[in-house]
Amino acid sequence: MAEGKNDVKIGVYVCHCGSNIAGTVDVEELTAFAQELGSVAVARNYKFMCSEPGQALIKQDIEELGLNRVVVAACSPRMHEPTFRRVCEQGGLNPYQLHICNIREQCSWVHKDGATEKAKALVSAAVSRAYYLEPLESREVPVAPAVLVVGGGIAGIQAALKVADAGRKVYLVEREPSIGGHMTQIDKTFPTLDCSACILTPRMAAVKAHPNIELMTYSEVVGVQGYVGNFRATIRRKPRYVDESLCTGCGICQEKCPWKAESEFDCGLGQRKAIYTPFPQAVPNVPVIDPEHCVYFLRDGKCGACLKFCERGAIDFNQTEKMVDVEVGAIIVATGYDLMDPSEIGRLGYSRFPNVITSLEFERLCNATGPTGGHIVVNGQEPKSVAIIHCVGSRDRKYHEYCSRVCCMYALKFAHLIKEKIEGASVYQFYIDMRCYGKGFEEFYQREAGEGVTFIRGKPSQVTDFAMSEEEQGKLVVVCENTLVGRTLRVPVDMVILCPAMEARADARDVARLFNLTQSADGFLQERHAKLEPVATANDGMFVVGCAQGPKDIPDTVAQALAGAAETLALIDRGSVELQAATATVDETLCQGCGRCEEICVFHAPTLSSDGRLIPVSSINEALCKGCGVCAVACPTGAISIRHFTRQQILAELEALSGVPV
Amino acid sequence: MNGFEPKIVAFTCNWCSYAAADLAGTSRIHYPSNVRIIRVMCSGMIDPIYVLRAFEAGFDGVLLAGCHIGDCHYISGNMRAEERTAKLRRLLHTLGLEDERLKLEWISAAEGGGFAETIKEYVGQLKQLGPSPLRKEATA
Amino acid sequence: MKYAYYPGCSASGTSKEAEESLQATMRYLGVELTELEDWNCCGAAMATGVSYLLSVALPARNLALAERAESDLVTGCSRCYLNLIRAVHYTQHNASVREKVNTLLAETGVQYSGKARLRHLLDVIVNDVGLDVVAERVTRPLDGLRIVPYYGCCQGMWTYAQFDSVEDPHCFDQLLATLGAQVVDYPLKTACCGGTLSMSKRSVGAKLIGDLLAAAGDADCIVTACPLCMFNLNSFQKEAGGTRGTHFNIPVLFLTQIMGLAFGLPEKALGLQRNAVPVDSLYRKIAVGAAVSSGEASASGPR
Amino acid sequence: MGAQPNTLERAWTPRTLEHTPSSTDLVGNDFSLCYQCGLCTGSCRTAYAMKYTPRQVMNLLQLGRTDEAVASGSGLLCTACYSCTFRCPRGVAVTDLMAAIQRLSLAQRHADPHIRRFYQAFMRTVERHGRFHEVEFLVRYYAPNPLRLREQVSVGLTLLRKGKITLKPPKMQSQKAIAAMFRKAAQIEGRP
Repeated sequence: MAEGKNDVKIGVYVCHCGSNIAGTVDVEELTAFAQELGSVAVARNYKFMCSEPGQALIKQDIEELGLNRVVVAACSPRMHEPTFRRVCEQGGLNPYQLHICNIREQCSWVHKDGATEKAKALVSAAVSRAYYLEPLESREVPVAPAVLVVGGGIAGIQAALKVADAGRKVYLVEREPSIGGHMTQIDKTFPTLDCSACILTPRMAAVKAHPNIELMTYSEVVGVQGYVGNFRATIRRKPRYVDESLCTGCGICQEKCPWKAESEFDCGLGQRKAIYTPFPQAVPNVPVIDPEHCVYFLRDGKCGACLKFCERGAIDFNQTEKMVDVEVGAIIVATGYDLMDPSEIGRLGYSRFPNVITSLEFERLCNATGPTGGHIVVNGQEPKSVAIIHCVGSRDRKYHEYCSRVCCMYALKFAHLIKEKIEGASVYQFYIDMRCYGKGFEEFYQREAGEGVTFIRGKPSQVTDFAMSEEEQGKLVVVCENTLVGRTLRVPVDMVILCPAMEARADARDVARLFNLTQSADGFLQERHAKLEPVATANDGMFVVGCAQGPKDIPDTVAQALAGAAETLALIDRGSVELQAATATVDETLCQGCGRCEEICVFHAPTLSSDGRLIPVSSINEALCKGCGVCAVACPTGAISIRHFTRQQILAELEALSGVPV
Repeated sequence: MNGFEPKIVAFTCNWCSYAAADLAGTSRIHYPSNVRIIRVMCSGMIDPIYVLRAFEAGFDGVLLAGCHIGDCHYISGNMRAEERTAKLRRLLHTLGLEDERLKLEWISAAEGGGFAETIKEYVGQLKQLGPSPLRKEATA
Repeated sequence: MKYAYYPGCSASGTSKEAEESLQATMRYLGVELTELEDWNCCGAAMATGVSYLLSVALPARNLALAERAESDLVTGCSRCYLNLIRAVHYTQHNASVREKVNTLLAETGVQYSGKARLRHLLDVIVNDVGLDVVAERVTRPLDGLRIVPYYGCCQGMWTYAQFDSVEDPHCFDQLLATLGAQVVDYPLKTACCGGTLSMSKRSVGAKLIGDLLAAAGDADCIVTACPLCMFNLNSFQKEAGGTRGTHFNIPVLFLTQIMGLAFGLPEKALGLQRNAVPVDSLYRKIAVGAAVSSGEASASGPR
Repeated sequence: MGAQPNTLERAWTPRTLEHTPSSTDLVGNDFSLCYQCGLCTGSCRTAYAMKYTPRQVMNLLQLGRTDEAVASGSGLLCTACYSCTFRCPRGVAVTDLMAAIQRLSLAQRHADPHIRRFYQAFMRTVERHGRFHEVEFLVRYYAPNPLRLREQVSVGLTLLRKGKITLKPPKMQSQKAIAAMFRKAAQIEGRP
């Protein structure tokens, strides 16, 4: 430190916080105690330190007494540290020469006896730490004025459009051949029953048309470097074998292609060609060739029908995958969800009986663009009775503890659609609790009850084709306790619809690793704060929206998407970001260049560089450093220390704490 | 033990455990005043030196608290802390200190009650254990 | 392959045939079973009705014995298996139970630390011996026999053994298919036979058994993986028929009995003469089947 | 935290559930987590014969009305097949709780004397020999009214004819030790 011992002038400010602190801690005694501590120039107490007059008091002392350290003994630093840092700054003192001593949350509120003694200990510790505080400069770096949106479902689409409308460049990356996501597979949307495609496809078109959006479908982000404001993402563009710039989407190639495969879009209920667009309104309306099924690839050179018939010559079998790098200031992760595979739950007979289907499969059956043209048929006939089983894998410790939040509502929607399409069909809802919490949801529930849907409260134990009576012959029987009566029921039906849990993407872990995000216990990507930071993540500049963060319906997804857009805009429109000041520093004279820091840092902040030196030394990229201190502890020579949390500072605090008896 | 009051220092990470201690406060959940909290940014920041020095300085117990595994604000700092604590324990053992004297707990920001419980429990444990051998030396 | 073997009470009594056939077939397959020395009753379904601790400690003692003998413990009785695996699981996951149980075991001079691994006979046959080997040893394929594989409810705890799907197990079906039998898809394959209700609460027990037998339809026989189930399904066909105004007369065999038949072991060695419901009908069928198929059976033999 | 005792603690008071594991002795969760979905009942083959289905029993426990559950005798029909426990979405140890109810019913006079004697006869036999012994069991079971032995005659005779049951009891070395184990358990669980 430049200044000698006596140059350190510490001011201690004890807050009464009304009676919150003063009620338990003897503030006068505490102040007197502080006054006697070394290097303390002044110690005062006041009713509310955070109030205007309280702040003025501190400013005044800094100016008049030339304080160069300030200790505020009050509430938690998580509460008012920013406030008092500002105060110091206004008083002409470096904001980092402030130390907050938490004598409310961690003292006066949790102790009766010994509160004052503890407060003393905490204050003396704060003072000795403050002694070693050093001024820090927080630096600013410019922000790349573009946003990367990962995932082209409804969340990604909405976020991209909003950012683009604000005049910012957007890169929208989608893994599949077309954007649209799960929502494109859905028939109607609850509770308004408007057609999913009708509300979605215009948005998809808008994305394609938007001058500020660069759309990359059939592509995946494979690498991310950099830090908030300055990310560089590497995107792998899989070969389409069709030239996007030439193709007009006339569809002749699909028409002529003789080779078929199961349609992923129709959940395997229908077929598609080897060259295909997943669905008619696909965006971009450019097909892809699936080498798994294209005979040109399988038996080299045979066929090539598409090649022959494409007038534009857009077919290009020699395409190879391309890597593209983009520079963005912020990233929105909207990678969506997977539907749980209910065959895991053997007793429900999913993969065993063809007329036991999942909710998504039913959406396709119901959908006019679906494999049956919107006619609900299984085993070649219209079911006259349908059982809908809720909470399949949701609210179940053996699979997923959480509630998937949408099933109750779409189950009601299904009931409506079935009754609408099949004259006199009976529908049974097997539920545990009906959760219709959203706007217009409860009304929809009532309406369905009115339509003569049967509600059976109970979790079915089995779906079997084992008939125990005449009426059960040739039917599926759902076995379940009617818990409201307390008797076991056997309900024979023609079709069973399972409502499987929405679960985190199978590759959620890889995505988390790729973008340096955390996952919550349920596997979904984790937001920074459940309430106040719903779309921000632990990684500055990265945001997670939609079902990637947890199960939710379309309205909630869109709301999050727009929140994500707002967050990214707020970030890049600022033009620059302030970097965390309490970062790691390397004492080059001590560094032995072992590289331990480089290995251990998950943010890749430290790097070994030996320009001209015999042994390389570590240097910290402060833009990347989060100041977690993992490297400092790992450093075998103690060359690395964390600003504002130096060993000296913490040990000083520790020593002082031990000084005052319990 | 005739009225022995153990001295405990707790190193808590800023994001979870320190917040938990604050929550205990805002929810007015009382716990023994034997504990002194030092705030660090991450449990991965806690240098073994601190722990050793704490015992040297006569603390009877040291509590290291961080976010639950998977919740670390810095992705994996708490895992580092876990590894180090294991190593540290062996060292303390050779110094003749009981394992219980060094405690590692994951306490999330939501677990105010949990924090208080941990402290109560720990104080009880240490009372059973009696003063740290090193403390006797320190005071002697 | 060497294992400590736990016969259990019903296998050594009411279901002797299970025990006899088990010994014979295992010998034939080269599986070495040494009877667990000084084993005791696992408490069946009764212990829980009297004492929670005994319901864990009784089976635990046998595990402790196996632990002392330093070998894996195999049992052919699903009910015993359930109690044993339950003891493994409970002592593993609950310190207070482990402690109490060990204080009880101390009375008998043993302790259980959870080392001994527990195996179900079916597990051993399917995974250790292997179906390929079983196939090789078949000399009298059960061609044309329509067999119901009855796993029994004690599957429920197999989840801790982790060797087959609990909700919809298949290893037994595969085994029977390997023997050349035509396996009937049995909807109640894991439904409970009622255990001792057949004795303690006849009205209920008989109904459960009745449902099981009825579900077997016109199959040639039922094969169980548990001597207790076997005893129930065999011994109460009259009462069971009574509950639904029909008469049942379907042979019920233990899995090693049917295996023994396919291996061409002598009927006596398999205790087939002891089965409550005579099994002669099966002999005829197999004899016929064998005559027809023996030719290609050897030709298409794995060797 | 733990301000007033939760339903569990109330239900486990010695008066209501003696000779039963304390909540901490159960592997799996206690009934307070049950959300009454009925999967246990749906999976239960004997529920049809019970006054209260397994789910209802869980509910009675939650309400602290254990005695009512005990009196219903539902526990006596549990075959301990563990399907409910295995499937329970909340991880409740349903089977063990049914067993607890069963123990209480059996400990009471008004329990179905037939079933009651059945359990006691079985366990007594095991206590004496360390293993099960059919003949001694049947004797103990039917001692009070030998006429009912008729029920088992057909079965018994087949067993004898087929040489499956013998009159001489099984022999094992540690019989005494097993008996001691029984006594210890009774002592720990505070049973007469």
